[in-house]
Amino acid sequence: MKTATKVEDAAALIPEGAVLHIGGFMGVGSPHRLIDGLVARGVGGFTIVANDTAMPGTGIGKLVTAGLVARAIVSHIGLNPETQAKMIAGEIDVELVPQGTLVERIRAAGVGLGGVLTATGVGTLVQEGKRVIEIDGKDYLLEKPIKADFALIAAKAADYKGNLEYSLTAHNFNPIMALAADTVIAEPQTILPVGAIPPDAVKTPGVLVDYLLERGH
Amino acid sequence: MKTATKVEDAAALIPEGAVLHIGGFMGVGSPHRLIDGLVARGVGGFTIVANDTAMPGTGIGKLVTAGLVARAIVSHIGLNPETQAKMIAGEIDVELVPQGTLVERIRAAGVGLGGVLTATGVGTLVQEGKRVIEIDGKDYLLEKPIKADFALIAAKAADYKGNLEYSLTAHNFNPIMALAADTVIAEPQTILPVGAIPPDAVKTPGVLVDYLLERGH
Amino acid sequence: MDAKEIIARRVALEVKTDMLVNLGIGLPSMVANYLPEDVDIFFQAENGVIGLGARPPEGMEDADLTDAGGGFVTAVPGAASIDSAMSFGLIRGGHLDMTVLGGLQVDERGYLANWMVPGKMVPGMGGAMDLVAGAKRVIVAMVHTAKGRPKIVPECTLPLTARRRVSLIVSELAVIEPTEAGLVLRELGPDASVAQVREATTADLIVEGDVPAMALA
Amino acid sequence: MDAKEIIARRVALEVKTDMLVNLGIGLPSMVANYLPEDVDIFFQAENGVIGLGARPPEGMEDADLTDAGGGFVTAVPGAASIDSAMSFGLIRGGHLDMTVLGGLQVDERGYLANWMVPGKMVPGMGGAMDLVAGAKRVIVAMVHTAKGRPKIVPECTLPLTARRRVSLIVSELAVIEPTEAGLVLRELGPDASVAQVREATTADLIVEGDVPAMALA
Repeated sequence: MKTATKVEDAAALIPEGAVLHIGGFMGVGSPHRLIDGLVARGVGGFTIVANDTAMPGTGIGKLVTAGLVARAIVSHIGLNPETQAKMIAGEIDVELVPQGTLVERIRAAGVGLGGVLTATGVGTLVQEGKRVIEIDGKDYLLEKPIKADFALIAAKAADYKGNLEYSLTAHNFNPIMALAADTVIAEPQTILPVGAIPPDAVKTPGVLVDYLLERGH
Repeated sequence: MKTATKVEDAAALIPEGAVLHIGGFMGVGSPHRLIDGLVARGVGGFTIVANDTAMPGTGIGKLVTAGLVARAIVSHIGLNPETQAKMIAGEIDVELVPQGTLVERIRAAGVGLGGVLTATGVGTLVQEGKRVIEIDGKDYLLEKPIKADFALIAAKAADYKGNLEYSLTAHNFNPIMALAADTVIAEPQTILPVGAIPPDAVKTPGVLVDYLLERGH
Repeated sequence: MDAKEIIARRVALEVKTDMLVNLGIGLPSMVANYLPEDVDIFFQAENGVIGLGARPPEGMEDADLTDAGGGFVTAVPGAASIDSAMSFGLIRGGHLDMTVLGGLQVDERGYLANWMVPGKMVPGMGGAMDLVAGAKRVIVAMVHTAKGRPKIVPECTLPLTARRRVSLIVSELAVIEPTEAGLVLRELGPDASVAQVREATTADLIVEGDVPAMALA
Repeated sequence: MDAKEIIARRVALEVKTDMLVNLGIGLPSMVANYLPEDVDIFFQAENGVIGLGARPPEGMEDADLTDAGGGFVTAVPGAASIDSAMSFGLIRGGHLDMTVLGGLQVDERGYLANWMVPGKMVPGMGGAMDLVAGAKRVIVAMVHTAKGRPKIVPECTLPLTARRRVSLIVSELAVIEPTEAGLVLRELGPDASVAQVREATTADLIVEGDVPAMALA
């Protein structure tokens, strides 16, 4: 059985310089209350692993604006001119990763694989500095797993055991990130009694979740 | 929209010598009507990719008894003495694969990865003949994808679009195999109108399913 | 009819019943407006839905249901929610029948550059590299020249999106098919002539006999 | 108390609240019968459930809910159904806190052989190789000798299950911890003496001071 954690207590768990998996796609399915908690706390120097940095004023964009991001491993920053400006100014180190490769690298860390062998990026700038493995006459990039210190994920609902379900396009990176961090903090929209999420509906088993954020108000 | 396929018509799609992914774990979550249809038809020489060959008289065990299996890529044959006897007699060629490696090799074929890098099997008989890739000082086996001509999968329910949901431990290999065959034949316990399986409950999108078996009687 | 409408109407004819189709943001997304009535397909949005629908009615927007551009959408009956690993598994695994993408350059090898202008625009590749590497058919939908500068060139000078020959280039002036032998001019846009297309194209074009006018949906 | 009950009662003390635990079939599965009342854990069955429960009431068995041995089980409140990729992702990814497995041999390196006797028993490794390679703690629960023949040996003569040092060996005679320095005798079984353990063990044993008697749940 989990106990509900206050936003400020959850934020306080995360030390300066931590590597963070953060769920969401352009802010959809991001843990918004946790992000606000991190901004309020003001400790930063984070490495952010996420699909994108959203827009200024939205989701991960707030962490960028607050200057809490030292490094970003993302597939897209096109809708956040602040990220682009900080990248050019050398304030944020940005590693761009193809979206499918990014999620698979996170999964590899979560499920104990040594890396990902993908044809995506072969013959492009993405190949630079990477090992190319030929398998049955075709080239694949060896892409390494990405593990985080913390995964900050958003869910539609949790039960008291931490089992999670997700909604529509708010799934995105969340169920995969829940596998791939030392500590997983889940921010559900609602928290239900045990049994209210039937076994077949659970997408993230509660055993993966370390902290459950209290319900929003 | 799919049309419902009769068991004998589905079985007739599958030619001699085909490579078949077949869902199920000791017969639980196997496509039993399809298997009966294959036994009734009597065409064989199949390569079976599955967790196990169940027991004589159950699930995939029926295909073994009927002499339709030329090759089996499985993690376990311990509960089927017929498979063991046929293996020793040279009638079935058996490749034993660790269960986690097997499912991941099927997934790799389904999601377009060049192979699987796993520490499972390193330093054991499973390593024989395989490439070992060192990544950050640790050894991993390079295990190759396994694609099939047909995937024969069982599901709890389908809708008219072929969207599938699964039940409890009858999930097992089914959702993964649905990704990794040229032709996917799904055997649902029940078929529901479109919309009766909400988007968040779908585990295999209907776009992956080529044939939907008619409801059982 | 402006250039973009011509392109969207021509690409719409490439979409056939039962396909799974991904439309890029911008011009490619206009294709959905011109599909023939009897075409029954699913659109995939790579952020996690199969069965993307139109804009929702005013006041019925759901914050958890957007397209890959972050805009509110609906889901059609029979839609499925998927996470990013499944979404890109479908793309990389060859389950996506067609993707329609914009282009900055395409060259005589049929290689596409559409994600980066060095020293200028670095939005990140998002899902583009996976889409071009993995989709069964890649349709490049783009206006023929950029401010008079040809975009169909002997060899891309911009960074490649993938080392893969795209399936078709559709502009307002021409339909061009990249082949083993080179770029074949298949159709002419409304009122366009072969001379006009050659004039706007620095790549070598193969012209076989009379080139028909493009049909438009 | 027979040997198996001693072993199961001793192993039960290794299980702590909040663990995710996988019990092998046979002797290891008996551990569930002796857990202290206040221990709140989930059992995983690798065929696809977290939250495995006891046998169901007569007449309430569900064909879609079995354990990895194929026997009918229940699911506890808060259980989650998972497919085989997730199940072995949890195992290989280090999310499984403990696995309890039977053994044929364990050697001075702490390496386990438990899946094959060449020329004799070839049931297949099932999930054993993934479990031993991936679980955080691997407990070998086995009777000390096989028909008088020592099973704790200088070096395994049977094929290894993994090249990984197991965490603990529990027999009816002793608790032995494999360490960097070798096999350390930690506890003695009811009425067993150091001399008796040495007699039944061909491997070198490290004995440090007085060896306490094992506690039993």
